[in-house]
Amino acid sequence: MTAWHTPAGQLDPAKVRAAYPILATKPGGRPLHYLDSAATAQRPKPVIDAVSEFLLTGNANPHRGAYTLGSMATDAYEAARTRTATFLGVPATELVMLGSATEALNLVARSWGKGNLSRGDVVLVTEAEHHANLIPWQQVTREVDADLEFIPVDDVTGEILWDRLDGLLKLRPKIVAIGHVSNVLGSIAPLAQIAPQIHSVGGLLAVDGCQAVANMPVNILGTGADFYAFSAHKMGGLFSGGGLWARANLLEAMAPIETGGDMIREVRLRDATFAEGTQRFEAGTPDASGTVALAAACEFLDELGRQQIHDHEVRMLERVLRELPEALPDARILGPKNAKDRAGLVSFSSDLVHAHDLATILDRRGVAIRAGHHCAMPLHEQLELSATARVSVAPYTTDEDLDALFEGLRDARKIFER
Amino acid sequence: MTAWHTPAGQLDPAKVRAAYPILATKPGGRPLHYLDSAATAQRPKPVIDAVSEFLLTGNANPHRGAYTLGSMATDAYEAARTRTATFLGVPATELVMLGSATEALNLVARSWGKGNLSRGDVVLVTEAEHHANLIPWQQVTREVDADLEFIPVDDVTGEILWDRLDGLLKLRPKIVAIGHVSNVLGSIAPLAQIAPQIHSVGGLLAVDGCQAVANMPVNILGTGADFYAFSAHKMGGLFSGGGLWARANLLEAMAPIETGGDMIREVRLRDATFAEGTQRFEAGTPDASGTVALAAACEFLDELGRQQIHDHEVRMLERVLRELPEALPDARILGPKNAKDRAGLVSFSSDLVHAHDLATILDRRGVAIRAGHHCAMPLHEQLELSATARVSVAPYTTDEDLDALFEGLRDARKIFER
Amino acid sequence: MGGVDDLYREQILEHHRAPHNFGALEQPSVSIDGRNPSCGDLVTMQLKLDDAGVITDVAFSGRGCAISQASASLLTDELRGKRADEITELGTPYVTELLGIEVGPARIHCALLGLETTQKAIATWRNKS
Amino acid sequence: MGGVDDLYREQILEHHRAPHNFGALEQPSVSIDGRNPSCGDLVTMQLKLDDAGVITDVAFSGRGCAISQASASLLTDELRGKRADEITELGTPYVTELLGIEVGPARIHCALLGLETTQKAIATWRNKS
Ligand SMILES: Cc1ncc(COP(=O)(O)O)c(C=O)c1O
Ligand SMILES: Cc1ncc(COP(=O)(O)O)c(C=O)c1O
Repeated sequence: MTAWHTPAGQLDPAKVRAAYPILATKPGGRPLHYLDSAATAQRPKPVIDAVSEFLLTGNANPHRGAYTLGSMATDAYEAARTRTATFLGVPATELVMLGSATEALNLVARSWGKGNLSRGDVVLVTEAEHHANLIPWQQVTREVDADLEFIPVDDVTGEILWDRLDGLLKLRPKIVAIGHVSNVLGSIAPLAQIAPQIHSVGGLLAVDGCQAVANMPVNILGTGADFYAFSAHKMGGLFSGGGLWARANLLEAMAPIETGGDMIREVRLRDATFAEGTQRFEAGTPDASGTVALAAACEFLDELGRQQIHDHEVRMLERVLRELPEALPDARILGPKNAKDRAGLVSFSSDLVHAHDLATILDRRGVAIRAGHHCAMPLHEQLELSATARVSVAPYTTDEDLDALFEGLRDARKIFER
Repeated sequence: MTAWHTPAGQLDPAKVRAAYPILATKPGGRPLHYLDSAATAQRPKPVIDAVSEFLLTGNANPHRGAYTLGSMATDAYEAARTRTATFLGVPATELVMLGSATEALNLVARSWGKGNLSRGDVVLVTEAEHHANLIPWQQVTREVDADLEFIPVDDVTGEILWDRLDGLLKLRPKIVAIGHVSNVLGSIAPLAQIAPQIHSVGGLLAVDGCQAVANMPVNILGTGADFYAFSAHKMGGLFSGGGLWARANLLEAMAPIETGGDMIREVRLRDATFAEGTQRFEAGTPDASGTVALAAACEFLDELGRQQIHDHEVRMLERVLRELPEALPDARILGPKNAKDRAGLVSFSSDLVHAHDLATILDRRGVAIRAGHHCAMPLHEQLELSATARVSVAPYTTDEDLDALFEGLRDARKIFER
Repeated sequence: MGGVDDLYREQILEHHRAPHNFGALEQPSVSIDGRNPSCGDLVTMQLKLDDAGVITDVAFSGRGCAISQASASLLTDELRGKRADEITELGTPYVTELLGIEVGPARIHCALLGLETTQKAIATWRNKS
Repeated sequence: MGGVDDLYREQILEHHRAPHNFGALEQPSVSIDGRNPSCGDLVTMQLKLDDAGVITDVAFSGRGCAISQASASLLTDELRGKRADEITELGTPYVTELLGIEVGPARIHCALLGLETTQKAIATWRNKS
């Protein structure tokens, strides 16, 4: 592990950066301080190479060809699924490979939801959910006339009020759908604590793991979740890729949503029977190169060490939380006060400088942050904010990146206090 | 154009092969004679390079970042969409970028279909459709109690009996969904002729263009289609990618199927409004690298010249049709007799050698063909065949590939006549 | 840092801090909300037009980034006396001129919000009359 | 070409051309269809079992590639006198031994079809009795 670590075993971001050639480029002539990894992570060289390698030497349609190259592609695809499953701590037979977390979350709502919800049933989500874990539930509850209820957030910090869960569980929700790590608050949901509570009233727990899997050790089976969704591009894989883990007995009882090739058993002119297991949900040609890229991303994250990544990111976030109020005194920081209760990101707003102006001003120092509602408009509405600025970190984030961030914040303050 | 062409202006496959490094590899120690491009095309170097280049120098989440790298990614993504639209002859504002043709065809059936079909309405497809253009229609017609009817095929050759269309149009189908080129028969649907017929009874024409767009000149607006679906990986792009073109007025009236980020206008806790235009159907983070790859594939196909590609492939198919009966006398060839009526492929069966045995025997000479039902089980059932062997060609197919094919066929005959 | 100083130069910041024509009209011919949902920027544009389609009065309110609010403010200074059909033809070049600087693709939708909302208001007014 | 000649060697082709135990039993204890939907291979397996769970008679029919049909034929020669629970434990190694050659991943599902159908037949018979 020492290639990426200090002698003391900590992640050394300066070493890690060598694996990310894009960080040495100068977009617009300025050094790149990429602090938007929560939107999409940068891809390390081994991932880019794995894609090229597959396309240059192993490309064929998996599951189909009765020839050597086809078997190679099948093997590569299935090995990549297995590698990803190992990374996530689940059996490969329960891991549905899809195009994105959005697809995965839609599958839960539209397949499990439509099959299991009816009039008056309750679905519980938090007020902080990403649109991808909210709108599908709005749609399905409306269709079947079920009720959508919310775990509220604190009006000021946005923190999810988990202590309200107990009361809400009296509604006996059939499913509780929540983010593992909030993509605005950075807070980590206390899955180990709430999963048994939810199960004790007969509910299921569906977890949107997009912001968790690359930023901290996650063993899905250990979380108590019944469904768990993730996106490859947040982990260093390609944009396309992601998946859904679900317990085998849940998958078995779910109907496919998308139909076509590769997910069938027998097709006649007027009807069709579907394949078993994960295959039933994977219509069309499998994305072999994307899955190979995802496996390479998992491999690389394991090489860095997920605990080490988390520790490094917490150190970076600690500094952000400490120095942000100095650089921009009116900053309203959302989410937990303590960096240890976070994974990967900090969002804030300022009355002095609007988030978009901030992002533009930071860009002039090459600092890339995200400004907006981060696909969580309802949360922003609850907080009476139209936009926030989000700083997100990664294994490759250095103190120099944060230096540039704070200099940029001081620029902004100077401009707007003028 | 001469880099890839003979002095007379024909495609020179020997030159073209230089752009496909995989063709020089030796899977299992044997030279590769890849005759399964209809399952997935090989990726030319410019496509592989475009992916690496984007990831190494331009990777960010499009549509989101208020920073330089984010704008670069947005520009690259939108330019790639426009390039693809130009290739297909449609306005970029009407081109929905999706993960695959399967997704595109499901979108037509599930969004347009559910919104427009009701009890007793008729949907017309051919008996030769790929499962991806059949099962979604089975599902939606069952759900709304509409009727699914079929344009029949000839029992012996499998050829689609287009002269039956006239009679079937008396049923006033609301939509006719057909493949532009059959992935089993290789036949080209007479779109220019049938589109006006279908429109004259008030029906729409949905076309599955998977097997057409890479093998012949296709100008979608000129075909008379109302919907047109395609897959990137059949064109030399990545596995993930593809899309749906639809007339703006149809798109406008369609509800999104997948919901989440990037496709919304405003989201509140209990309801949401959706974006306009193509964006409404593109939930989640856009696949920038995949779309950039697709655009590079379009660029490369245009460089080769689509008419030249088609002419070259017809020459290859002519030879297959001519020599196949000599090599395997009992071969039953499906589809048109004349190579000029085909694009890209020939399928056949033999009582002497089962398709799978043939594929295995051919593999020993490095010849990669596909054996099976090619995701068209109903067609095979109509023909009383359980499997066929399919040979498909591409710009990089050479006479040496076909020499190896025929030698392999003679091997098989020798083994089974023993 | 020249680019930013230009975009956030004194004139623009002035319009942001103390926007012109900010507030509401007594009896607007038309009043329309314009939003950039992706940013949360909001501009409400109110116009008074005479029968000849000439803008006789204007007010706006809103919240959001400096670029969106300053652009709307700068625009309102220009609208009185202009004919509706002059406005509908305007686009990015006009706003660039107003601001005195190229805004760039990442923020152009902020800069255009005021103009686009005005154009929406005119379309609505036309449909009504 | 050695590999193919091995896979398609005389013994296997013999079983393909003239399969053993091909046809139907008069009164099978159980009769089950097995399919490889992706290939279209079909094997119908019929077993007679006594009360002790010993296979006393067997027949199969089907169509498909040489590997699937020859493997099923070779298997039927081995089944009589075997106990049901012996069969349920068998897998790829057994079929490899029967065929005398490694089949490889692309075709192994063809080679296994006869065995898997037999196992399905036994499971069905158990559920019935
Ligand atoms: C005619 C046809 N339609 C649809 C498809 C489905 O395409 P994909 O698997 O890329 O979604 C294919 C290829 O598999 C095809 O050949
Ligand atoms: C918490 C969360 N959920 C879901 C998503 C959706 O992921 P994708 O756009 O990759 O489908 C994202 C990222 O955009 C996210 O951060």
